[in-house]
Amino acid sequence: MRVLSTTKFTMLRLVRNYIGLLLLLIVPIVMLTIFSLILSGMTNEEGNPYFNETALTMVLTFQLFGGSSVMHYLNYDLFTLNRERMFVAPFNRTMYALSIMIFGSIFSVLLGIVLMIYSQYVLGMVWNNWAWTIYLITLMSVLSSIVCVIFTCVVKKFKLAGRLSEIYGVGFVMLAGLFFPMPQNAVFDFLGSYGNPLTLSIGAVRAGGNGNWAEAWLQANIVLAAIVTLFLVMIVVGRKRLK
Amino acid sequence: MTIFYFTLKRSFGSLTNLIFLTLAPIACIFFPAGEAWPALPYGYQYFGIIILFVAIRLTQIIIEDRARGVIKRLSVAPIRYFHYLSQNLFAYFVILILQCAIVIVGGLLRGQELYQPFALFTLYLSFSFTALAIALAWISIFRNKDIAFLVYMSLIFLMVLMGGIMMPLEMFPDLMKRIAVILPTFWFAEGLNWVVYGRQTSNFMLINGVLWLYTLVFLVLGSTRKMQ
Amino acid sequence: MKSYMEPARFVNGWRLLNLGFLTYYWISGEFAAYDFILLLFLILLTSLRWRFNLPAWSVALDAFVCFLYFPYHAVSYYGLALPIFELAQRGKWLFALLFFIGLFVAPFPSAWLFCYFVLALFVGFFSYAYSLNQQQYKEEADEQRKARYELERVKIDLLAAQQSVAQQAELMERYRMARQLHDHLGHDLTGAALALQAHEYVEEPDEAHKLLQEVKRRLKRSTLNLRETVHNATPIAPIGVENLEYVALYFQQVSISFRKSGDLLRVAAYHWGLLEACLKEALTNIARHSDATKAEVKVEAAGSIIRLLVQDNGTVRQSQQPGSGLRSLKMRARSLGGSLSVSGDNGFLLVCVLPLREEE
Amino acid sequence: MTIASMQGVLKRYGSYVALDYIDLDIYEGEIVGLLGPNGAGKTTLIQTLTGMLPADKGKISLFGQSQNPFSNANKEKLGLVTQEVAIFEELTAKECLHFFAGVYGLRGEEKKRRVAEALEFVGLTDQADKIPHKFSGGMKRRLNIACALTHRPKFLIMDEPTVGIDPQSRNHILESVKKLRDQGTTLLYTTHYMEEVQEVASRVIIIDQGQVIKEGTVQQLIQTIQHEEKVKFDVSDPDIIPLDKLEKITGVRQVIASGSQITVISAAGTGNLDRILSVVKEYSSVLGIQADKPNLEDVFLTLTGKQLRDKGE
Repeated sequence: MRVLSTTKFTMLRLVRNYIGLLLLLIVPIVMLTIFSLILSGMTNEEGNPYFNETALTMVLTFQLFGGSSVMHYLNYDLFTLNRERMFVAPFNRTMYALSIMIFGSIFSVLLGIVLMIYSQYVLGMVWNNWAWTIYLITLMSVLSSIVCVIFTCVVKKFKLAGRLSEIYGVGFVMLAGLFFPMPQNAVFDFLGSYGNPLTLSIGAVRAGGNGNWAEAWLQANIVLAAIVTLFLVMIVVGRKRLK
Repeated sequence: MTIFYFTLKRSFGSLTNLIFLTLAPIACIFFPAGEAWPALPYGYQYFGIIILFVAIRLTQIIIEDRARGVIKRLSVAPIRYFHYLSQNLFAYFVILILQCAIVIVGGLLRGQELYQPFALFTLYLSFSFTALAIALAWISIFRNKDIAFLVYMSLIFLMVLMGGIMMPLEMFPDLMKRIAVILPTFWFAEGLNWVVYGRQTSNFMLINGVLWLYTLVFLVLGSTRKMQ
Repeated sequence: MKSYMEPARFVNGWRLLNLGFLTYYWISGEFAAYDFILLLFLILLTSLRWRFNLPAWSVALDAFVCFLYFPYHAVSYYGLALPIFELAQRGKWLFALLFFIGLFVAPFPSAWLFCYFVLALFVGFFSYAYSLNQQQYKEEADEQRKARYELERVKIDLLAAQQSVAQQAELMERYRMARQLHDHLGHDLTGAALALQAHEYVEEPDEAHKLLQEVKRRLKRSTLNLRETVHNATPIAPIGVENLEYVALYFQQVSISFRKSGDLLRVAAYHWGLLEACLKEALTNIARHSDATKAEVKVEAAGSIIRLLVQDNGTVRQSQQPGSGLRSLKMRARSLGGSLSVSGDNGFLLVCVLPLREEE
Repeated sequence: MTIASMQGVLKRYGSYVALDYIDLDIYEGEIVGLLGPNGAGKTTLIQTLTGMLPADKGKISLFGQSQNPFSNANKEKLGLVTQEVAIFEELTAKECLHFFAGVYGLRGEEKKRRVAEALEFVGLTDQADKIPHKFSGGMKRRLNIACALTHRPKFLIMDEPTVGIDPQSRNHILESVKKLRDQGTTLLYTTHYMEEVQEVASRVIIIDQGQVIKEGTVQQLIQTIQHEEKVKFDVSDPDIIPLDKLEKITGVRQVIASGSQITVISAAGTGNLDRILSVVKEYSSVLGIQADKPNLEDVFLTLTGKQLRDKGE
């Protein structure tokens, strides 16, 4: 497995990508801290701290952007600067692409877990169900990676692909109604609930916390289904592009 | 006026910029109104954020000039750095004025409740210049425009959040409320509040004055000539 | 001196700290939002000072703004520390004392305020003295450099003069030897040759024998003369390239490969003197600073130049500033119309090139 | 007349001395090649000479003025071709030129004429209305040069104008440099490429560690190190040439035969080559001759033991 020998370096690249770390780790940490300061002592109707909800949203929201580094590496290694070198190298490029994707996702999940740890042990909030939350984080991060890979493969201009991935992230946050309420009609309702991975995963964690496991699994599985579908799409477009 | 003219031309040069510069304010017009908060429609509450983004986007030209060596070239030309800077800033300001005008006029045409449109326009203008000055100071620290932009994005988010544009300040604990005052975004939010509830013109003048003070400070900080 | 030790940074750092403190004080106190404008003014003035060199009287603006805010909140009293610092930092600390009046006006216990003022005064005065000293040192260093360059120029002239003297001496010595050879050997040898020629024509054996005796005597004398002349002229110490080889051979610390090529006899003695000094300096340098195990020494005479190259296989990056030894060697090389260059980028490398005189 | 001169100029970055009491004169009408390895102080020298950086000590004069050498009047006579390709990628070639012409105070018809002239000069007239984004490296470099020509500078500084371009464009640029010289422009030319300097420069200044270590015409510099000539002959019958006879010719140091090629190393001097050639011709016909003469690169290497260019550059 020649691809395996590259994984160490993929990981190193991710860890040393300081700008990425700044945006996906430091910024959320600062924001969590600020939110915890702002919302300290406030509770919602059920008596849970308001901050819990926010922290959950934040952790999952940042997963939406987790695919960007995967995208950059893929573009750099397989489509632009390193393209020729990789092309003549005697190893399986599809597997390499996949390994970048997997490690990018794992890294993103790790960042998410760091955020959870930070909010629990420093900011003093309590995560009800770690395993279930991490599962959802993983789903979100994989989804984001897949979406980004699809963008990279489908759109010729990388800059445009980058913009699209930002729109994917910001768009779903907006559609979830986190900035301001969305207009009330069927399309926006759907995109603000079952058509939105962010709301779905938030809903799944929330339902899991309330003990409503049927609902929780339903919502999580919708995300999973989206992942499976998009994964197939990704393989089709990816093969086309890698040839 | 060569530099002014060409800065305008370059700002509208690329398609993405064109879309960004025209669509962003137009989109703002169509944002819905909030229920309890904010009193202004969301688009008008959040237009400050857009101004901040537009400002850093526009000032990219300066950082590009620096990276490409145009500044070096100009420093050998019979022209002072002050001219270069002022004409650039003037061009950006013209663009921002246009955007503000689009937002206000569009809102009036669409029948959005803007309370005191003229005051709102003034506030936007003042804040535009503050945003430009901040962006100018910001890019003077960086060499790479992408990094400058990305880091600034997170900074904007924090400023906006802590300054009370995204969440009402009343929710904040005392300490946060006091820290908020340091940020220019707080004064912008104050201004928005005044547009809705304010009566005393002197207060509004004061708010604008503070924004102009910020502008001066950041202009001074950002006006250093850097070659690389 | 490292750049973070520059007094300007120190001053700006203090200004920043000061503003930071005022902001902190403002946040922690119970002051109205609009009072923050005072701080903004102070920040503006300070940033102007950072960017431009404002005149000392501009502190009146700070003081005035603070004064306006006296009735409203305590930060304005602490704000006076800024003008105090600025004045002290410009050496006008007596004027700075004026602002201590604020202590008596303050409507609150002013012990901490006093402390703060004194601190500002002290730091300001300290940076004043610091920058003054630094200025002075810089001037002094510049003067010294200038003086050194002038000295070096004089040295070049002297060395050139010395070189011409050496050249003269060599010529004179050559002339002396020529004359000696001519005077003594020449006469005897000519005499002997003539006697031999005569010998061919002489019939009488006695006469012939006498002539041969004469030839023998003359040749003997000229041999003696020759031996003496040569003996006087031959130096006992190793000279020229041998000397260089000798130096390289007896160098203990690293193993040295010595190579020479070209017509080394054309190299004048004063060249050898410089080359030997260069080699010694280079080897000392290698021994002292390098982790090298091997060194290569090449002496090449080719066409119109002689070139000495010393290169070691060390890996330690050496500092760029040449020591005084190397500097004076550089001067000497330059005075001979050649050049000496040293680099520490990739092991130690010394190259000395000297022009050879055309054959007269 | 001196166009530009530096006297005892000292420039420090903190403790690091970048220019160490530099003395330098550039006279009207000459092309001065400025050489030096990376970090020798070339860029600092140009930046202080053009007033981008203030000098710590010393006197700089431009166009005979040392009181205020960087006045606008003087700057109008000065041109700089930057090391970076300092053009706008969003604007067309023509617009780029209009921008810089405007900065230099040209207006109206005259501006149009000068821009057209500059485009013509660098051979980009056909591409005038295209965006330089899609230009080749060489075309960008040429446009970069044109940007400094619209105001017809009397003194033009070219800082590595030919980095990373194709030979064709390079030749074009070198031709332009010669044309400029013929028009009476004084040039200061820095580059890593020796061949260029050898081709165009009338005088060469070599700097290292912030000091001028050698200056003179290309010929003078080469003569300081020229000591032997290496001549390679391609001959039809290498076997019958008596090598020992060649070796006996005065001045010949070494004769090497390999295949059909005979290499003769001899002392530099007139007539050597002639004598060798006549001997070779006696026995065989000569198919080709190749003589390696030392170049500036060798001068530099001999003086400092350093390569002028890092390997691979």
